[in-house]
Amino acid sequence: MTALISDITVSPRTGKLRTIWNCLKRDKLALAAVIFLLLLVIATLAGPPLIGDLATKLGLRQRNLAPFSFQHDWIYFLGADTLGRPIIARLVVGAQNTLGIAFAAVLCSMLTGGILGLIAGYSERWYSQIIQRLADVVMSFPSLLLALIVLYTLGPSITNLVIVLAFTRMPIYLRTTRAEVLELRERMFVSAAISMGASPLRIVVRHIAPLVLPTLLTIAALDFATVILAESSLSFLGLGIQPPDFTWGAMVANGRGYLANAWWISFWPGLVILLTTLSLNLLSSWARTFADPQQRWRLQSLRKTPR
Amino acid sequence: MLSYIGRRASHSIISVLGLLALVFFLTRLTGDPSSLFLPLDSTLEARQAFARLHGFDQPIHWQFLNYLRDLVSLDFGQSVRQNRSAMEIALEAFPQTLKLAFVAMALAIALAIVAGSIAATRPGGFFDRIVSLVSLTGASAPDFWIAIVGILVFAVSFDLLPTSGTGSLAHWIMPVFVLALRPFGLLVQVVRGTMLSALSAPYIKTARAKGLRRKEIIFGHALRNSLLPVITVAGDLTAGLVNGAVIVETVFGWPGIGKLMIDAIILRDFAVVQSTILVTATAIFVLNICIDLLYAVLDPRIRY
Amino acid sequence: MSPTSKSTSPLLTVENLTVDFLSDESPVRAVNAVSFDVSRGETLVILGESGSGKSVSTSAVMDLIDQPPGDIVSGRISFDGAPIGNLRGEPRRLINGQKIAMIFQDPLAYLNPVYTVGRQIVEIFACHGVASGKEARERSIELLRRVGIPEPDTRIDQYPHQFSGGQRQRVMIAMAIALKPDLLIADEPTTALDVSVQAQILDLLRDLQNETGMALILITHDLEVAASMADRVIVMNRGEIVEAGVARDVFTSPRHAYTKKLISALPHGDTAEGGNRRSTIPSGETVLKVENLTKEYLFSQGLFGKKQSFRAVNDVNFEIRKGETLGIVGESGSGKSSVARMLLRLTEPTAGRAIFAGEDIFSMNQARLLAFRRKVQMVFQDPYGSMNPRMSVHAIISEPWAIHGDILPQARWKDRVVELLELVGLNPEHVDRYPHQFSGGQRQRIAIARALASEPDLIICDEAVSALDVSIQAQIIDLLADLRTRLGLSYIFITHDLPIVRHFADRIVVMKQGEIVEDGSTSAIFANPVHPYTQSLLEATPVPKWMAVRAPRPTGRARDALTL
Amino acid sequence: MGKTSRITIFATALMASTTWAVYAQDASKAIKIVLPEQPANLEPCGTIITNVGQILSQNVTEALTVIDAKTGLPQPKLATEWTRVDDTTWRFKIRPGVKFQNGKDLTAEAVAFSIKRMTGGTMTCNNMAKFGDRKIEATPVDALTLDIKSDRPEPIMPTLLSVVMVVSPDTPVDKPVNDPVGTGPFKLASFDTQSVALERFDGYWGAKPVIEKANYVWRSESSIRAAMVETGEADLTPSIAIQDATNSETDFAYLNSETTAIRIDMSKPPLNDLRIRKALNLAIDWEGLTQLFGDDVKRASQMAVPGINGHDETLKPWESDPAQAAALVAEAKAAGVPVDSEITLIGRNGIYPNGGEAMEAMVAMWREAGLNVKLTMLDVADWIRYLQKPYPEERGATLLQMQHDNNKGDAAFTIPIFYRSTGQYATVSDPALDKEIDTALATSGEDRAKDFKMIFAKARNDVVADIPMYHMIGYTRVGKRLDWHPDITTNSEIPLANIQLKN
Repeated sequence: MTALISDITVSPRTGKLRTIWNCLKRDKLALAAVIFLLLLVIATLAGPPLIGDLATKLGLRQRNLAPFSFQHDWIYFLGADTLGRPIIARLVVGAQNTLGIAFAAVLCSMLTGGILGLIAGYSERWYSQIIQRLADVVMSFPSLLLALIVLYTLGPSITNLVIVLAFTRMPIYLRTTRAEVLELRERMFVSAAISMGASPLRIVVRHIAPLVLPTLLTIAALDFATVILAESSLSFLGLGIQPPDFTWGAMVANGRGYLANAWWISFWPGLVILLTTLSLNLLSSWARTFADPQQRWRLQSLRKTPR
Repeated sequence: MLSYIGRRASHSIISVLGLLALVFFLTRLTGDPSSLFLPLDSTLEARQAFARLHGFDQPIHWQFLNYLRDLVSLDFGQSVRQNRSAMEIALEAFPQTLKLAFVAMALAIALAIVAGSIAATRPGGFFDRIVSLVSLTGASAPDFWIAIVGILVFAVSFDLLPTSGTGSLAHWIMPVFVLALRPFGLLVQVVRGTMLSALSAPYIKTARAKGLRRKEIIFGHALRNSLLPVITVAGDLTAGLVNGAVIVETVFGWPGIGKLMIDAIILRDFAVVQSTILVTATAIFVLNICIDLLYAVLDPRIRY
Repeated sequence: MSPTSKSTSPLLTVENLTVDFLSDESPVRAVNAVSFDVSRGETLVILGESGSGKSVSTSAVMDLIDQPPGDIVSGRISFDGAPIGNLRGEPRRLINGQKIAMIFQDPLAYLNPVYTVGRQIVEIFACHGVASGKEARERSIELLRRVGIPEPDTRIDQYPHQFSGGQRQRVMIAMAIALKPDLLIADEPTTALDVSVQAQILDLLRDLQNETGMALILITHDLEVAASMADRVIVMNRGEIVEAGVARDVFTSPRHAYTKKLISALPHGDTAEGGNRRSTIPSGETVLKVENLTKEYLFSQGLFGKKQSFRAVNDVNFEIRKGETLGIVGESGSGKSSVARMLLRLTEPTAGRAIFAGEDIFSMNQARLLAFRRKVQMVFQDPYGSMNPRMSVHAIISEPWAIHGDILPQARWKDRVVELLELVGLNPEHVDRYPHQFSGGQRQRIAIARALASEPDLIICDEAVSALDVSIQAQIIDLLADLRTRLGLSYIFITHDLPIVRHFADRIVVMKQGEIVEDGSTSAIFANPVHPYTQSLLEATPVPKWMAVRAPRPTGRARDALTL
Repeated sequence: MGKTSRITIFATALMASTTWAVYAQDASKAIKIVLPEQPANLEPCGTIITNVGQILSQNVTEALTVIDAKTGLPQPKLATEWTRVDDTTWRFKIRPGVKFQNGKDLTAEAVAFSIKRMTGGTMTCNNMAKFGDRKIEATPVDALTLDIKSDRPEPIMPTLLSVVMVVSPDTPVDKPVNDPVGTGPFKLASFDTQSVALERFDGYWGAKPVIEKANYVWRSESSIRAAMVETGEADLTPSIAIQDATNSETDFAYLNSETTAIRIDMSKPPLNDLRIRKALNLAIDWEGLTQLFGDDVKRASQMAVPGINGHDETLKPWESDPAQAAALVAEAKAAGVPVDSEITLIGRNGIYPNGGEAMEAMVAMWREAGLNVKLTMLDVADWIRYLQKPYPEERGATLLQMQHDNNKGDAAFTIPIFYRSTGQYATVSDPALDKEIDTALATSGEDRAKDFKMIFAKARNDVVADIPMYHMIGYTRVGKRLDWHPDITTNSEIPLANIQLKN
């Protein structure tokens, strides 16, 4: 049926952004997710200068201050943590690390996994085999062990945490890319390019990679959520980010001991993690629908012909 | 088919051996275990004696050769901390994790298939929205957080379930639930997505033209065809679960291999680390081969 | 079921059907105020090119349009006098499968890949409560036998992918006639099939109709198929019926301009030697000489099975001269595309030589190969598939220059792309568009422009017009012929459709099962085909029904013996 | 069986098991104890490891002596009396009529075997650490008399022997065991990956304990341990975090013999300057920091807890005086000390509850005082490299978070390690101090305590090699049906015989 429509509508580009916006408006959940993520990005970028050193300033006399109290400054509205630091300030500053780590890790794993996948998929040489075995090894290599090894040998730092997270997520991209390449390389336009004399490098870079990218980006959105959660699990086991640096995950992990009597310490960071990952999941689910020509109409305002 | 399994198995063996070698060398980069096994105030001589006793004083390549030699005779080494064969310890813990992972995955897959299929029949409908939101919310919260809150609510406040441990059926409920939450959330999305595309596949049109009942179309034709991607994702998640039950095992005091591994890692009980990785990696490779075979069962077009 | 009892009143009536497809902008009208009817024992052909809305109207009859995005704006559909347009659920099941059945263009996609064909046939008996278990299976085997599947009792347990294209369509037909429906709707049932197979399927449909007296609605874009089957014809264009009437009248004296255009585009429309597009330049020196070209595939059966070999191309020889067009004709599996792929070194040959400009293509090193690939270009069957969907027209056409740095300095690319677009008859303003924004014919023009960009001596066209509508086919062939004259090109034109090359190729090579069975000048082959296979190819061209009624086709049974 | 009925049965079974699980703990004489960590093994030679000692010590295995929690002095256990024969020899009288759990009699021979097993070097024995580099040798005199010789004068031999668990002579000499056989009131019933079970030993020489069975399980989360005792799933947990100790009826604080401190690496500038070291102590807002550990903790002025022979009660902890700290820093800076160079505070993950937060807080306070301190939190194995000699070459100026446990009654288990130049953790290298320490160690009686006090005072006032923080408090949660209170030994042992049941 859609084949029919696509043949009929040879529409010029009527503002791609506009189409996206129109489709977004139709899915209220996805719209809410986008708004939340935008606010988050703004807060992450603009917040820290406003907050200054409030996030690290001790207030030992207001330890575990309960939330929703109007007697203190607004910054204490969500309460204070175990060292009396305002949770709002910690959330905003922690967002930088949390999102930064997740972004860097996802980017690194996507790039390395993608490149290795392109090689493993397109080449039939011996190193293709090596890459695949490597992916197997990485897949079954416990991320916790890796975290510990890196923590020990390279020392605790955000960069090293990114390495750990990127490394463990890498095989997903590698395998997906390889599978896509195996399919794409049989496509006619690749044959066409070969017949024109294009080099393997050109084919991979110009013809195959741009088509793999959308798939990888969809995975990346989901992975972003996974990485945030994985990072918090590492913190729970004491293998994640180390003080004085902190992330939302570390905040949840550190506050877990207080769940019974000062729930807010781990509740608020847990909530923002939940909302962030939820937003990303909703958005990527929306994007899948949007990208699928068979399903995209679900996101469009369908105006019927009046009868 | 047989040759395919053989090829896969040989690939897996290569990978496992590579993994073991990698783990062997990398773990030994993480410091001398003797200071961890002995009390903090023990003397340097005592620590050297300990290292000598367990061969940690030898050059690392010698240690590795010894390890390989022992491996050939199926000796996986002794746990320095537990005074027992490391493999024995790993094999004792593994079934506990396997049971838990199996039940959690079975539950997650079954529920996801039901919920995802129903959601896909009315996309954008009320049920679809609720299922998406609930499943994704469950998959979006840190698991240890859910586990601890669960204990505080269901075990302490309401006194409905035991806090932790093993034993009765009731002990299973919370660990299984927590472990199943994330796979369920992700699988619902996968099932829903593949069902949606399966429902717009040409053969569904044929089925409708044949006058099949709606139920037969959805569960007989569409679902069967959307199982393949679901299996792929479920397989990956299961592999992750075998490795990643650490949190649940730690919180609920479940004596599984995840907890064993993390303890061994933190305390540098190298033989146990090696054995647990050997066991879990083998399990993952067997799982992958099983999944490939399952593909062939589910899709007659796939032949190896 | 007597075919005559109700013959006076139509079995199915569609009145004033209008269907929209909703999208973000205003709704797209797929079918506009369409009315038609069909009676028992009658064959109605709905003729139209892609996008004409011909499938939509019948989908509406069977309630196969998803609403939304589909939207039935108006229309009354009645079957046997009762309205069925709004039937859903159980009442609908009394119609679908039982009273009306449907078969589709691409049986591989329309059969569920994970179930045996047996299961899918038995299902019909079971879900309509007609038969179950052993009985249903027996009846299914019987059906398969009826539609001409050999060894039906073993093949019933096989999966769709284990059947050939023609057999799959037979299975579809078996499913459709299982409950002896009153009306069978066949939506492009033969489009993806070879001509010989096409004829068999059409015969089968005709025979079945004669047996059961059912009404048949045949949807097709193929005028010959339409002519060979139709009692009555309706011609659709852009969602509307432009002409309707008794088949003979419509074909012999079309009234509407669109119908006239369609019929004139038919390559077999005139059998006279005039109006051909063959080369006018006398043949020059040899451009390419192919000697003993052979491709052998090895595969092993089972775990310990011996390696078996299969010759896809077996000892093929031909040559082509400057300014000449060589047609390579054969059905699927004849090895014709393998020849093309080998000539471009997309696959490596097992044996043989191909001399191009004094050098063997198969022993070129990377540098020589690069130079060679500049001089020989290929135009593929599916223009959409052969272009990277993420590249703009500019990027697509200028790619040869990016690969071969010495053709054209980058500063001149833009102008040259415009020139080439004009050369192939496209609007140069469209350089920044993407392939999906063009129609099939336009895309093939882009592909030709790309092929011309590297200023080749030889262009290999692999089924270059097969996927296009008839009227577009003619345009593209005209373009190719024109370019040959102007640029002195040589073509290898590979096709399964013998008539297409009639007016274009100078010489024709007919291939079957990897071997050349006949070659010669075009006029010689058409005038006096020697090999039986060539004869059967020519014969397989359907004969209009009104001509065949008096003389039943004698070849029907003989052709069934042909392996599918 | 229909689908529905099967589901019903399943549900019923589920509910039945639920109720069963919750009320499993009946009022019998079996108790369940939940520990923070799984004991890796049950080797009696490793009872100084908390989770091994808490199960085995005084329950399965006993030593010749036992330390009195209040006085820090050794009391008779398997030995009834002892005398110092000469400078290097002690003579012990073994309690008669004592049987091992396998029926064997306790003899001087058996005790000598246990000592030899520990000191022989054929297996790794954690408890040996308490002996440092001392060499001892046991010789039976008769069936119930034992001479123990040391390579140097050893005034506190009876104290030292409280860590030597006496095991059956059937125990392998060269291999650690997981099925210890001792003389204690309980014997090991089972040990698997989920629990350890002890049963009352009826042939015990002393008073019969009330408890008949004890089951040990382990959960790493404090809140879950607390929850288990609260819901009645367990009867006792020896350790919960301060924030979980919210119920004054069940939760008891006890001084747990641990002393927390920050060690200053005195060899690296600017930490080699006394003013800076004093400033480090003065800059801390002690009152605020105390909030992290609860009101029950005691500020420490020295590395040994009260009750330890040698602890100086009169020694004052450092006061909080940020102004003076800043002044000292300024003064040092004026004198050319590179006060701006970076100092690394090395913390250890999970060293004690709220340890990480405390480090973060202290760093913030030091920064206020104008010192450039950076926090690095390390995993145990990594941290140990900085704790123990030989220290890493490339370490720079470091402060080290640490915790010292002395529950053995004598400052000899503390002072030489920290303040003698050969000490395992020492950063001090002062020959004069070494000499004073050697003298103190060889002294006995009143003078011994006086000498130790002098050394502690010197360390606090003149050397300032560390920043003593707190004598720590542990919290236990004790189920309502038990009558038991923790004391300073709880960190190393939980004698089941001392537990009474209410009603």
